[in-house]
Amino acid sequence: MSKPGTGPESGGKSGEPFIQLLTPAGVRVADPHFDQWLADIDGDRLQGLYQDMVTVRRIDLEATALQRQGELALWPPMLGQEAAQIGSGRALAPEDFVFPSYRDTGVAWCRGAEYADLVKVWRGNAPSSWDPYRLNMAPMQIIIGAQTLHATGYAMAAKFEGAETATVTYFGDGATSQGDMNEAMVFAASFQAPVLFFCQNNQWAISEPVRVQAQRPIADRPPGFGIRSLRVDGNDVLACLAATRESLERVRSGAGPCFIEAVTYRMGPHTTADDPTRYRDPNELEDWRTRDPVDRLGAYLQSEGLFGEEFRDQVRAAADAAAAGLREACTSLPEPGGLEVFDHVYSGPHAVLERQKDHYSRYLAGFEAAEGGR
Amino acid sequence: MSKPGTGPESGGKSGEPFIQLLTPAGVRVADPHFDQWLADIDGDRLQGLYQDMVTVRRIDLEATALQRQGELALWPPMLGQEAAQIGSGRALAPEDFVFPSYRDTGVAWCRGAEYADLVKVWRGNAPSSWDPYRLNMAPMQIIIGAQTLHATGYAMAAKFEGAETATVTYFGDGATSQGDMNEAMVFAASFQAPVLFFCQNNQWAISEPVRVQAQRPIADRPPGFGIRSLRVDGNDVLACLAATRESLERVRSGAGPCFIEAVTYRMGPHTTADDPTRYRDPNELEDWRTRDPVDRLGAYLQSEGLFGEEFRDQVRAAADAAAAGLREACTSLPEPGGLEVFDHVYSGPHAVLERQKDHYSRYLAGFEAAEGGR
Amino acid sequence: MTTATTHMTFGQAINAGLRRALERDPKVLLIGEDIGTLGGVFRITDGLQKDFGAHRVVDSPLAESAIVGTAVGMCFRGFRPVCEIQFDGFIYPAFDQLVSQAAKLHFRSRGRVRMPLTVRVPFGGGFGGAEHHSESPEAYFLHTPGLRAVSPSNPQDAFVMVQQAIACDDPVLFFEPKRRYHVKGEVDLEADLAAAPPLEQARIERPGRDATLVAYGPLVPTAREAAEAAADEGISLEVIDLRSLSPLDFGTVAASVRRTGRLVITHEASQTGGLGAELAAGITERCFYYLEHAPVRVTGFDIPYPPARMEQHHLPDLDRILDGVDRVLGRPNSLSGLED
Amino acid sequence: MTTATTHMTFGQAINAGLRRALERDPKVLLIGEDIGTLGGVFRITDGLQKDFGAHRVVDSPLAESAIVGTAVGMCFRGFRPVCEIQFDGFIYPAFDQLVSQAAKLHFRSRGRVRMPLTVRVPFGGGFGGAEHHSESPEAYFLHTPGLRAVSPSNPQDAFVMVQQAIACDDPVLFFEPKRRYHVKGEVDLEADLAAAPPLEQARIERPGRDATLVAYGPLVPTAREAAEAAADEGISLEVIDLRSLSPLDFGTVAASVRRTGRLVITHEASQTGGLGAELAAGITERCFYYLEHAPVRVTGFDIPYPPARMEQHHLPDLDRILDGVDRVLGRPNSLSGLED
Ligand SMILES: Cc1ncc(C[n+]2csc(CCOP(=O)(O)OP(=O)(O)O)c2C)c(N)n1
Ligand SMILES: Cc1ncc(C[n+]2csc(CCOP(=O)(O)OP(=O)(O)O)c2C)c(N)n1
Ligand SMILES: [Mg+2]
Ligand SMILES: [Mg+2]
Repeated sequence: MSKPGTGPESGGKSGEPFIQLLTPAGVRVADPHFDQWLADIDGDRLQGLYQDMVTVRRIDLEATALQRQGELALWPPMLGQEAAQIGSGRALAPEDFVFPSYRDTGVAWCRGAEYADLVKVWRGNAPSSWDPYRLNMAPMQIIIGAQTLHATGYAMAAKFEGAETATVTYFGDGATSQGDMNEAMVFAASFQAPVLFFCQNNQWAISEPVRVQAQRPIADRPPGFGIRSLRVDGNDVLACLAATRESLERVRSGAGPCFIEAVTYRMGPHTTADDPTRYRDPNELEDWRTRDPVDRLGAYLQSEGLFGEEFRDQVRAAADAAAAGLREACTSLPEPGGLEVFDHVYSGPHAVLERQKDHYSRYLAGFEAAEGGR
Repeated sequence: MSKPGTGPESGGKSGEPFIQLLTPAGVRVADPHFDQWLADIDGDRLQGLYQDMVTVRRIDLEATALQRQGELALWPPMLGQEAAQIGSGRALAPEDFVFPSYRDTGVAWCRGAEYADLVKVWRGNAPSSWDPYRLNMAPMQIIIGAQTLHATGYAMAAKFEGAETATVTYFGDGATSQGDMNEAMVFAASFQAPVLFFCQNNQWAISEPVRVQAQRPIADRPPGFGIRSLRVDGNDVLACLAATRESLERVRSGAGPCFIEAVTYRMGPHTTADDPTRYRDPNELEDWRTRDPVDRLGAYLQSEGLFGEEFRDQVRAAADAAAAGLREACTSLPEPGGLEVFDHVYSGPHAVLERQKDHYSRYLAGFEAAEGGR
Repeated sequence: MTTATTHMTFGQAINAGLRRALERDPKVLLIGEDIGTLGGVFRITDGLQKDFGAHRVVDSPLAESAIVGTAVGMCFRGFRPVCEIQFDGFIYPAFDQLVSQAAKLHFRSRGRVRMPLTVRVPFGGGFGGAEHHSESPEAYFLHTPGLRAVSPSNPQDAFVMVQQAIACDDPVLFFEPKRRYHVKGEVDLEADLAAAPPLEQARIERPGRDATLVAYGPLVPTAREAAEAAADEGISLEVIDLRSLSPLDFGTVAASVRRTGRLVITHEASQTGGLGAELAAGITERCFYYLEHAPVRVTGFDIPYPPARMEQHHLPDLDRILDGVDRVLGRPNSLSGLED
Repeated sequence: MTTATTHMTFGQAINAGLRRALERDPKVLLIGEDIGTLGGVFRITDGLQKDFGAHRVVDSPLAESAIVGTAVGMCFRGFRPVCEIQFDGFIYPAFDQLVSQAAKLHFRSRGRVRMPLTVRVPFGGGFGGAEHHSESPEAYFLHTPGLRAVSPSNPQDAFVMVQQAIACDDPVLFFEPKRRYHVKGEVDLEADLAAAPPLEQARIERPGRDATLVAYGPLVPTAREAAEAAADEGISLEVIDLRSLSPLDFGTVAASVRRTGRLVITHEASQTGGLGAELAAGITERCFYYLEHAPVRVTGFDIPYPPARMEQHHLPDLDRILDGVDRVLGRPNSLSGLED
């Protein structure tokens, strides 16, 4: 274990230790325990992780641009959290089930989300995107912390069925203050539920630094509930991958719930509606830029001779294609129809709602007739 | 520190250490840190603690009898928790403010509650009892865990005012599972609120043993939130007194919130409506009887030559007087009037409610006229 | 066709219904505080953990948001969880999970994720309970799209409806009139669920001509008694047991009101914004030209549920219901001549 | 008497009102997520932490139950806390503290403990928000005895009413129509609170003869526009701004309906069990013999708040309100001839 470079971002006292396998400069640090979880990560896979990270960063930037251009109503950038999301996301098995938060674009990418899936909600076309049963991933959650209970319940059910699947839930540092998140730990511990709590401590909950939420590192909290906890460098994709794999293995083997605090940084605004210059020191951002998760892996690839021009061209092309795909998918989303609001409120007939729908469709018809008549 | 005698009651693995100053046999154990907090506890004071404990036990039994006789609708016995409540309650200063739970009869006694105050609610005469500003004690709370937030907010306010007062909240082992209780720890830590969380781990939440709520000792949880925590033998009145005094001193001095887990045992049913034989092993109760908090102090008094006949007579007389006082206060409570239901819903006029009150009073008048006419 | 019925209490009927559901579908799971070893503080789940195991009848930690929230997660995996909220007044910590999650996930997922969640809530007062133990929170859920809510008023309905609620693919709040748990009745344990009246259908408890008296849950027996007392005075009341609180069965009530021209609604919950408001407004919309008098509400007052020795001054009873009937019939009563 | 008014936005008016309250009483304290350094996601508390300090304008951890629950505790110590709930849809985690604690403590303590708590809730839709960001939860609180609820519809009211809410010794839900935050108006910053209309009083926004149109918060401007449009067709609508949602000012509305004989109510919240139900039922009780038509409700549908590109199909707008007016006047419209 090594120490993070700097101060108040740690969610407690500065310099709290965490798991780091790749230094900010891209130097590989050996770790007797976690290295075994990277045994299969050869050059190709390393390059794959890099391409993933660049691609999701590009998707994120493109979505931000789409918002600026009025194509999206809002976008929550994940800029800076690529290692946490790709590292953990690539550790998951397809049959694992994920309960994410709104900022987990990178995780959705790993789960195979289509371009339209990434923007549909933010364009305001639909209340959620992907098919949860195709991706094995629940709709993203906006109510802070609520999904941690869903994950725990899903894991309890899986355990009661005797399945060897893991459930993973993603949430932020701010979410750790919510009652639901703490109740989720109580239930997970009590039922030894096969769930992994993955906290992206990106140092901020909108304008509030993590010290408002936590006086100790977040990873210190789960052990008091009887939950095994790791603190990892969330800008180190290898540490995130190894720690998640290791934790998932424990979870699947029936050793009970696990918790990971990935120490990372939200390099962008909270959402495109936010203006971080109102509340945070620009030096802090500069400082974190020196620990950029993408550059870091790039430097390591370089040092390993895996960063040739051909590879870089391929990465660039993949990112360009993703950006173009995202834009195309976004702007060609069909407008929802007026009566769609009545769909799926219930799984079956509901007399009161049907009457409202009937009345509204008559109203719309009458209205259109009147408009047409003008 | 010494070890508790036995197993699964500890809220985690058996034999977790706790602070004990008086063994179950009544032998005084020296403690380099906590003894200083008992420097003023001379023979008189020891006898006073004993008399308190016997008196509240007697009150508790009398209330149970009153319930059996139909004078009370319900009663939640505190039998077995006398040391936790008297030890901590006698450590409080009058200006400290207490946010209790429903089972804290002993604490209310220490705060100066009158007999009627102890039973009014359970007779169904009033929604709460004492004047919170006379006792510096909030109405007892029934919603599990809710009062821990009130205490934290009160403490925050006191701190913002610059007052050197401590706020204490009482709750059970079951309450530690509630979101509110965990949020209270988050807020208390974040604002370094001068609040003491006093958990009476009486091993049971109605029919559920503490292991349903917690996989680790409850006292292990607060440190992860950045809260200083002690685990004490809750059947040892001296340990409870010393630990509470010590914690309150820290709290008042601005050192931040503290937490105490008092390991005790609910020797009776959850309430008079409960039948513990349905869910708990009678041997467990027998085992805990050997650690009875009252007998323990009695044995110590005996060994110190403080348990003479005169003293015992005095204690008996005090307990008899309390029982008689309680019964008298209970049975002479005036019946509430019919229109009282409309009082105090709001602090000022409320047109809709006044209309309802007006209608109902006309109804009552008409009804009485009709009844009278028969 | 002869059906042998069994004499049992309301509480036993729910127990029997839960047992059937557990037997029929391995995905049915019960979760709540004290429901396992103890069988619940009302013994409604008595014996079920013994027979189905601790993984089907689950004693949960003391946290209502988590009880509902984990059940929502179980629904994702195809389970049909049945949560018990120990008393009405303890449902509020779970409000967010009910209103923002259970109620919305089917809509949010465009029908891909089903929420066949049942939340059993012993509700209502009249038994001398302590604070938070006698509340009637149903209107909160009536106002929440995506939820359904029902309340049985007799053992037979309790037995059938709890199974229907569990079989329903939407989240259902199942309000159990706790002060009627000990009422006995005949229950047809072989009842064919498919042939039973649908969950969302009200029932005419007693036909009548002069006014329609609508009740649900704990006040249905009281309404029936009121109708008997009124009959002695020559007034013929049609008593309707709503059964479904959300959606309301306006069809059944409106048809009755079109016949009687008068509507009295009674519930224990406080009046303002209660179920009675919706029923009155909805029936006035549908039956305005049939109404001879404004619908009358006989309900709890707009006060926190009062202490036990005051509750008789809050709860509608036979006399207050009859007073409401007088009012709707324009018979002189305590409020006669009042302008508002 | 000349009063100089200041031109400012709705949001600025609330800010000015909060500032006054903070200046006037050292026991006033603001608490919520992001309200300090950032000044709130809507900048309603902009500059207040800078001027009053971090102990008067408190950035809280991310937990709504705790925001309200600690505020309840502060009330015990004589504080007058003002909580900000960041968006309407985030109030549900605080439901228990609001409904079981804030609402009941004055009653529970027999008047000994005051709960001068204000809970500011930016509410309503119409601005393209994401899920949970456009809700109208007011009916839940209307149904909760012990709480008050208000909603201003213009900057002047916003300025005065937020101060009145803070000065009120009961818990007040203060619903801010967030899509009107940028609307400008004249505000009399010297307004005498004692001389201002009481918090619980509705206001006749525009007098009229043919029908009474009741709105509150975000739909008041829409109702006014509807009245203007109707006037073009020769229909005279009396527009009432409720201002107080709990208690409802039945006196003002009933007096109007006795004149017009017709009532239309509009709100964004879903219909079933909404505020409109209570208003319709209560007015029907009080004005039955004056009513020419059943009260008409023009409201959001009984659906979860839909995504941004569908919201225009959920929210009442000018045309839907006018359609409701046609209905109440018996003019032929889309629903003419329908039996129910
Ligand atoms: C229950 C609830 N309260 C408030 C909000 C508003 N809100 C949205 S994101 C956010 C901050 C979340 O911070 P964190 O958990 O650290 O996640 P991050 O945004 O940093 O990824 C807040 C307060 C919400 N969505 N839900
Ligand atoms: C929110 C809430 N849920 C459930 C209950 C019902 N209930 C009353 S006491 C109790 C057990 C409490 O256990 P614990 O916190 O250990 O306190 P103890 O009764 O042992 O003193 C339960 C579940 C309640 N009062 N409040
Ligand atoms: Mg964050
Ligand atoms: Mg306990």
